[in-house]
Amino acid sequence: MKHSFFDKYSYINSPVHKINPVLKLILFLSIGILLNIIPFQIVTYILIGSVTLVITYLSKVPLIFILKRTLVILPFVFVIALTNFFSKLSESTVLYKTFLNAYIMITLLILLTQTTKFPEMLKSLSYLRVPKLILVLLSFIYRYFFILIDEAEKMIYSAKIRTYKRLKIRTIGAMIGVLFIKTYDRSERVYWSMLLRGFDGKIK
Amino acid sequence: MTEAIEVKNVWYKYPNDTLALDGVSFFVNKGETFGILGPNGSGKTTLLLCICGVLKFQGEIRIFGKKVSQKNIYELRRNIGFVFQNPDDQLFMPTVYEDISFGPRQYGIKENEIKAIIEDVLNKLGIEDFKNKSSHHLSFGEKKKVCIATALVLNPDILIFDEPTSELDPASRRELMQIIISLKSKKTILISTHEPKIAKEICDKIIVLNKGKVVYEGLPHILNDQEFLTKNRLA
Amino acid sequence: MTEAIEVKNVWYKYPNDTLALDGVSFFVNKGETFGILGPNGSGKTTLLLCICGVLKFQGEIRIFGKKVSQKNIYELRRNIGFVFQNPDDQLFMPTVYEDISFGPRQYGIKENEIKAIIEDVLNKLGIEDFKNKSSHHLSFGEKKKVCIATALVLNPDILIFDEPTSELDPASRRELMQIIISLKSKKTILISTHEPKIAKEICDKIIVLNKGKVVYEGLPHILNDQEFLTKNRLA
Amino acid sequence: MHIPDGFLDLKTSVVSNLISISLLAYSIKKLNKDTDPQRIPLMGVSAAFVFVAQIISFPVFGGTSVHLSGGVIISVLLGPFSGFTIMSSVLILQAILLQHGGVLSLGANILNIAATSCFIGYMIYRIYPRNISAAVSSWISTILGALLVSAELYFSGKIDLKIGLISMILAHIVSATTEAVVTYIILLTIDKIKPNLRNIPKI
Repeated sequence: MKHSFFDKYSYINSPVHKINPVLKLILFLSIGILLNIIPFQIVTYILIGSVTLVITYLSKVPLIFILKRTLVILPFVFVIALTNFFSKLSESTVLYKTFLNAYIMITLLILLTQTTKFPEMLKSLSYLRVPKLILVLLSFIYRYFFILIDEAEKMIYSAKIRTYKRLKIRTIGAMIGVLFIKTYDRSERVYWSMLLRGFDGKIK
Repeated sequence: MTEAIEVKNVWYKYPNDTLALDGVSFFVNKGETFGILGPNGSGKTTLLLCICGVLKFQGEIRIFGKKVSQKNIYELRRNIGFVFQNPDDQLFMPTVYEDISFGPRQYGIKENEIKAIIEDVLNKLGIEDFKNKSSHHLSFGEKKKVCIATALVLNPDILIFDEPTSELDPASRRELMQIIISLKSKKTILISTHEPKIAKEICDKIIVLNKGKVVYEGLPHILNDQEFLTKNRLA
Repeated sequence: MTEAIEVKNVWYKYPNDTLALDGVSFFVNKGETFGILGPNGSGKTTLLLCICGVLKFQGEIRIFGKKVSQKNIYELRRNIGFVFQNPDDQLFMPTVYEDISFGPRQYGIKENEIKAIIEDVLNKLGIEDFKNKSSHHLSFGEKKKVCIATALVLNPDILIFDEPTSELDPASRRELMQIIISLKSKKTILISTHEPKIAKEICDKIIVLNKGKVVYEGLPHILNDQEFLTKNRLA
Repeated sequence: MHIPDGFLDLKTSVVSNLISISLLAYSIKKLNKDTDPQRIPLMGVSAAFVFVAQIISFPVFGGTSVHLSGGVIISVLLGPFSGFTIMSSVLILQAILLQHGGVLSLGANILNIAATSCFIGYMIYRIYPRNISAAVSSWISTILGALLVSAELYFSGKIDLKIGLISMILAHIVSATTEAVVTYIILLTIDKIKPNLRNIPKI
């Protein structure tokens, strides 16, 4: 089965893709901090909002893809709206400001990751002194995610072919147990392959 | 009605938007042993999973005249036994017995009946000692037989084998082919493979898939045509 | 010294106490293409992993006269390129380039040298476009070629292929065999397989393993003996 | 459960990031002292395993589904520091690739999801190290995580503490229960098929 890559739009070309990923990451963090500090003013938000829109346009990442992914902030907006509705503690500007901040930040984060190839992202993280072990784990996830999801998916198909009901928690739980056993066996074979290429406990 | 499986203009797109099946149509008569040939990545497994209604395709598939849909999946799947290419993908329960009884239990068959059926199936395949073992500790060929048992246990009319001989040594391969041949007269069998030899040996009719399209449909005699095989990466 | 690999009375037990190798002895001359035949589960992969000192065996193995031990394993392995049966076990880095450079980096070779070697190896295998791709984007046959590149990059004298043709369709299999044949004159090659056909095609000498024991050692002509093949589950 | 960027104020972000970074630095130091080279690929593939296990959905009543978090299970199998490092890597990748959780809020998410299950959850499990305790500690650490989320949002001045706590706990009762049941089943399955996997050194 062929799954779409998480960073699938990072393989297209646009001016935003060409910006140094470290710079993009620093810009992203600065905007995040800035949005936290500045007081709530319509003008500032119109400005930052339009900059975000321009970057979105330049990046060629499809708008519908971005809109879908921004939905993850809604549950949190809901909890805050609930507070707003039931108690007089918070003012409505807190709700608006939080919503706008969150929306801008998630859009920028989508743009950041969809315009940077994952191997490049890893390089910038290592430039920013992220520990080697974390980088190794990140690259293993990136490499083996699709292989393990394939194994999991096939077990689910195999169960589905033998039933007409929704799978029980017990069945899926057992599958995850089996998946861990496969994970262990796989890690052993990967370890051998690393040994055979000179691995001595430290990845150089 | 003599058509066991009818596939009409079936399309399937992978999640990454590449086309896996590109308007596939064919039919399998009842009692036939039907081969789906094609190189790696031609869409064979995807097609088989669509036929069982596990993947959501566009187009129409009928099993014994009944359209495959989410509504009638209960009766349709009960009539299909599926043997995966890699047994490790198919077996997910702690013991062989639990794996084989998974299907019957889902369909509400009583425990003592299940026990009798499983004894019978295991006996026929000559693997009764495995019952309480974990399939994780069996050899590849043994696991494959357990998979066949999980497919046979509900006595379905249609059996589907995905690359049945892959990774098997010659002796185990021959043994497996014997099992399939012994089932030939009782079941409608669908086999996917990239080995023309196997198709020539047991298939009554074949289709050849290439990049998700049917490039040949008919008798297996085309598999003697070297030029055709080379063009479709089968030789 | 013309012996590239010498295996003397090697024993190996799996963690669950079953015997995988039961006093295996043989030798491979320098420049030879040597086949290890046997059915699934006969101990072929285990034997190959013992030769590289990955599994802790009992007995003695010598590589170019030097005894394999925990002390010198690091330098001995540098002279061995290993191609796993399943490429997904061998390729674990985010891009093909990083996967191939893993070995040279571990041995402290300089980045610009590594770059030149990799260009060269990829060119020879005709896969220079793969360099910045993730192996996830490649087909099974393409991944297999990348594995060969990871084995060739340190220019070892010994190459080991574990079931090189398993799961490949006929066209990809032929391509892979071509690559192995092109390396035959330059390297000592060790191939494990359950296909007598492959051994007949390229091996100068073979052993046949069955249940962890060597049941034949010599020229591959024995593989025309139907009775021998049947007895050892190779036909 | 993953807090996106924009919901926490600066002080809460800074404090939670500092705590998480110190915990992570300490864990990595512990792991680097370990001499078994096999731990690196084992942790690597296990991290992918957690990532996948979190995507598989479990049907619960009313046609909805919940997902596993996996912190307790991975710590029980590999040890708390390995578990914490794996969970943190998974959270980092989820933030930068899937936008589940943000970057400035990463520290808070590591605290809520990884620290609760890998450290507190593991400690509870160690009191009486049986499969059933792993289930109980999964339940407790999931609820604890929910409490932390509300506390962080409260300190950021976004919500009323009472309303936050009630809604967060209600929202997590089902997933905490599923987490507990599934953790138990996973351990049971491993014990039945390959019991020696329970002997991996716990670091």
